[in-house]
Amino acid sequence: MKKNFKIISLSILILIQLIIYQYLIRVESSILGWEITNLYFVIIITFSLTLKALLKTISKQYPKHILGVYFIIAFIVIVLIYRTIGIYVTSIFIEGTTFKFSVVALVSMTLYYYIQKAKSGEKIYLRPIAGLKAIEEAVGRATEMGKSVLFVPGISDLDQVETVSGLILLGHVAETTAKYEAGLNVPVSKSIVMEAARETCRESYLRAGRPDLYYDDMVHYITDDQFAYAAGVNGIMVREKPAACFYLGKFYAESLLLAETGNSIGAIQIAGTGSPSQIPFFVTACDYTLIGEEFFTASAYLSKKPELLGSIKGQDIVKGLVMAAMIFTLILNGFFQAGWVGFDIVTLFEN
Amino acid sequence: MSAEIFGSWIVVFLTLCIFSYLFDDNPFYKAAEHIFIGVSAGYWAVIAFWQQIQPNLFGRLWPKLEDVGEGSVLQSAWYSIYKVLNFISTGFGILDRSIFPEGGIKGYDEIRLMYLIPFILGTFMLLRLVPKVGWLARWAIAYIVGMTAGLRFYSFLNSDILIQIKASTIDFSSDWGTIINGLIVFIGTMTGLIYFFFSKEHKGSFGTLSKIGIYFLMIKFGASFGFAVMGRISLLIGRINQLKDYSTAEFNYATPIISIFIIICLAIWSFMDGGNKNESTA
Amino acid sequence: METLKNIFIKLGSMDRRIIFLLVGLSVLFPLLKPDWFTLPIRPKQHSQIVFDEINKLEAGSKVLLSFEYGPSTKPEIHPMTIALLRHMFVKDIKVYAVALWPDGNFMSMIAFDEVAVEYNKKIGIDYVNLGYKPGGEAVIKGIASDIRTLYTVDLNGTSLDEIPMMQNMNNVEDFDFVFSLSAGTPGSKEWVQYATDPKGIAMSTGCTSIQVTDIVPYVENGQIRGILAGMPGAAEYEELVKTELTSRGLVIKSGEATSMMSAQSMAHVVIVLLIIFGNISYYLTRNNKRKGRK
Amino acid sequence: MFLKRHVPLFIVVIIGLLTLFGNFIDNDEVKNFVDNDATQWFDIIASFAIFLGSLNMLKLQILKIIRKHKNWQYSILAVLGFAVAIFAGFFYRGANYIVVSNVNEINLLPIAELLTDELHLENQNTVISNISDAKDGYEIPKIFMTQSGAEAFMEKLDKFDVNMEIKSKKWGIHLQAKGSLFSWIFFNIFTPLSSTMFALLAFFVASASYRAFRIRNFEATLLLVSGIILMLGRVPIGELIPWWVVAILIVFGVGAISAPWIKDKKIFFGLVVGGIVLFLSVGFSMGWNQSPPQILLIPVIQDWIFDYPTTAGSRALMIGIALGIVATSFRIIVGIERSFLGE
Repeated sequence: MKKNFKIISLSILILIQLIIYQYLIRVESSILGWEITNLYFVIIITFSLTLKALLKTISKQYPKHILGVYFIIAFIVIVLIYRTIGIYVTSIFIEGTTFKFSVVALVSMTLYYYIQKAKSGEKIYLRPIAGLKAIEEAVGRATEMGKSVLFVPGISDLDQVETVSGLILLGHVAETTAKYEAGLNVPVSKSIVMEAARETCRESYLRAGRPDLYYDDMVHYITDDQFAYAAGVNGIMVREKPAACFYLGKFYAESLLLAETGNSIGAIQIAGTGSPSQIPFFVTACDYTLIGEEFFTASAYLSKKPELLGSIKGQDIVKGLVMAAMIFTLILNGFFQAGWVGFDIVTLFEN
Repeated sequence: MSAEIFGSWIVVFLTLCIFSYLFDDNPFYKAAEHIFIGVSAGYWAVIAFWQQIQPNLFGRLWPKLEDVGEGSVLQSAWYSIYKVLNFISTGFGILDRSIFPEGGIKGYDEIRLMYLIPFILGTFMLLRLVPKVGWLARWAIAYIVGMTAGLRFYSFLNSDILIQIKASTIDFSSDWGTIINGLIVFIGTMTGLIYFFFSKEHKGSFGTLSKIGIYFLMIKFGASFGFAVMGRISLLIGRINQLKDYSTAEFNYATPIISIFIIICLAIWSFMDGGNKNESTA
Repeated sequence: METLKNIFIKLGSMDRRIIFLLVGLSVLFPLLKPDWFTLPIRPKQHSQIVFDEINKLEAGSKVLLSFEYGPSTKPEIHPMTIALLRHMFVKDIKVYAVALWPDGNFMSMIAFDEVAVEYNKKIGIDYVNLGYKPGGEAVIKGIASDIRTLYTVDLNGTSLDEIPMMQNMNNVEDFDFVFSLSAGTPGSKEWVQYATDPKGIAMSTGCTSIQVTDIVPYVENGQIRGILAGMPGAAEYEELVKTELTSRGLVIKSGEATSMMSAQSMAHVVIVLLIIFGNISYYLTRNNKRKGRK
Repeated sequence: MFLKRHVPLFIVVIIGLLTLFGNFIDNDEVKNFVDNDATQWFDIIASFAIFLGSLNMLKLQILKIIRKHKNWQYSILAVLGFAVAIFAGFFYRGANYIVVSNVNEINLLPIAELLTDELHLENQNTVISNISDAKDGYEIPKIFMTQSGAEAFMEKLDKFDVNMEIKSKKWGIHLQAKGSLFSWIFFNIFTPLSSTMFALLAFFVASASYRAFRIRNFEATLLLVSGIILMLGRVPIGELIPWWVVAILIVFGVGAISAPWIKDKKIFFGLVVGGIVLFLSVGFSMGWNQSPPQILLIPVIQDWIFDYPTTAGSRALMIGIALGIVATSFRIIVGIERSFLGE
């Protein structure tokens, strides 16, 4: 941790200078007879010196990340200029959303930046996710027992991102079932999901070199209603007894109906969803569960494509930014409550 | 009032068919399941048409305008298409007018030609039935997924990240209890987020932080599970309450009679085919 | 001691159906014999906040009631609707009902038929039912921006201009309070995201208990004022409304949720006991295995 | 090739950027599209697509009947159910009602009496006031499913020589009219089935918690402890659990956590028993029986768990999921993720 001590102390130094600068503007007109205006030069000089020292230490200790740091600082400078001088561009923007726009821009640029870095060949380490290794094993088990694989893409339509992620994962599962020549059964609850799932499966069977195994009714519609769909899928499970069940998509209350029935027929169950209220049921009733964000990154994990792996790295960096923002907001809000800082950061988040 | 009793008997019968699934998969459950699939598919198809396509699409393309008057040539040409559609929909004039009422559909007050686009994209979806032209449905899927990505990007970024950052601030002026609890929530959120780091090995101090994070997540899962138990039980209570109401003389003792009938049949069936327990279907 | 141990071990791997039977009986008995199992109901903080918010509204204030639940979640949410309507009608609050779910319509009709007659409230003057509009978030956004583009007629076809209480009601800002009775999406979360937060309108919600843990962050930071959590929430609100009404000398039929709470408690106790037995037997089998290995 | 592959991708990128930046661009056209029309278009396309799904389901069920696969008899029920729902929706409204007009003063009261007891309405004077101020005919608030049902009711009113006329609700409104065939199907077939399937969850929640809440490792124990405390705390029974039971459980909990560090069994048991005795003696001496401290009451612990650690867990989960959605949406808009287009 000693390495980072220098960086942390320098950034705290910068923070303190910012607060002093803020304090000077608001409170004092002159100190010890010095006019405030020439105090600005002193602060700007010390500020830029500490900033340069900070950048030098970071580039020495984390050479790989220096590009990222320059890029984020450049972004902050642009936003500062943009807010202070108020370039003409503001007129087409709705008043008051400039902060939200800059957050969207920052997140997009960070993601794009790390995707480009991954494309240009940088190796990216990804921690293992238990559920994903089990997919191959589950399909293998289904082939041995001569049973089919059941894939449930959730009950929402394509207007939910979880359903899109579920379909992308269906592509990978279909590729494995094609390779192992296992039967694949995809009951769906929405017609548009049926069409998109057929596109994905046809593509995967083609890519696995077994287009002969693909038939359209592998993906079949049951009904639009939540519980009639659950009853139908329960019926399929109890009568056809698939060896492996995948629940990947957006689920509501019927998640436990499916998971408990799957458990009663002794199938391996791998679940993944972005609906926070259903994760507890999957955690208790299924063998492997992709919790929240793991579900969304699973498709990138399996694809092994550099740009997708890069976007996971970008996602982590944005998470780091969010954590830093939380700490920063907490401290600055604390200062604001104590009256040391004039600007209440919380108003920034009002929509 | 026999319709009332007939209705209550159907309700009790279907409820007990679904409950029979708890015992095992049996003909009663299979029957109830298939009825449910058929009726609900039809129900949602009807709701989709009468509450989406007719009022929102046709209603916007051919609204019932007050000052119909002579209107522009274009407008009368447009409404002649409406008459043709009505002619087709009433089976060349045999059935009574239902989908396209006289002079346009009440609801909106001006024609919105922009709604031709979803009309076309919708027909592209239906073209999926024609194999040669089936790929056109991709344009409709492309519109939907594009819209989803755009809408959800901003709404989740705004409501589930920015507003949560704002919410994590602590009111330091309040009493010590709230401050400590606020810090617990803050630490829990930070460690929870650390658990979701993918591109960093969970080793050393980073590993212990992520372990604390998963503990907070597990407490949350336990809590929402405990909560769910309560919600589910109240739904079961609602069902059994209704069965109790229907067991009175007023409904000719519907619940007792039907439940005895089902239990007897289940006993016979499980006794008869006790042998081939694991019949696998073709 | 040995026999006791393997009784417990056998308890650890009971067949599912025995558990189903136990849960079924634990719910059936309290319902058949309610007077054996009466238990005190202590209103909790979240329900109290909701009660105070509604109690604060004076006569004639306008409340938008949004029905987002169906028959399958009726046992949890409907008692809340009944208690809420009684509370508002006693205080002569004007109730505007909308439904975001298709079967929300039927729920609102049943609720109004039952309660409006009790306090002989007239449709169009004391309450209006605008009915179901498909589109989920689009409907909420429509109500937030301009209600008249969305609703031209109410549920049974009378146009809005003829309804006295709809005069100069143009968007969500004309309402004093929004109450979302929600069992899923679209529900309270969408009301916060698209209507009450951006426009700054006071709002609270009654929802199924499974949803409570997702809505709590909004309640914590004040975007939603209090929450009625599942059937206990309904029972607590019924209790609060009963004390309020009896203090005003009005008689009130006992609420549905209160009577079902005893069945709820019994079922919970049975499930907790099952979990404890499961763990004892798990602990014993693990020891045996460990002893076996040693 | 261009039409099949590049145009769909082009649509995704354009619509994605439009709906994303629609929240910032300040002109009404775009703002109106993003707020109302975008999701409305989706609903319309989805409603078109439903027919595709129903056709596919019907095809499979009918194939099953023709080829006599196993359980083919039940497919007949599915096809019949679908046909009945479509018939009630498109071909037969079954929502007739009677309109009574120009009722003179004399028989206003007897008609109102007849209506109140026939349709067991609550009170009579609302009926009277509705009839009197109904300008163009008073609609009797009862929907008759069949024409004959309406005529039978009219005979009862014949003796008052008021002219009556049978009308039926407009198409589309007949879905919501509480007496039509469609609403009969909704209340007597659709609702019991869907709420009973939902109620099955109560049994499955019990069996899942029985099987999964086992103290396999520390995380599973946390899941178990917070689950049980939540279950007991939210229900009146939770209040009846005395404070000393909670005290003993807390000592057990502390003992379980510290077990790995204390090797010797005897000291460990000594400590646990000593802890309990100490806790109870302090309790009784401080008179905790009358007013137990808040910390030792299950509902209070449950409130604390529910308000703070759960909120922290939910917030971390929410931010994680939101980030996942943002990254996935970004990959879709930039065009990296396109397997759903089957390229």
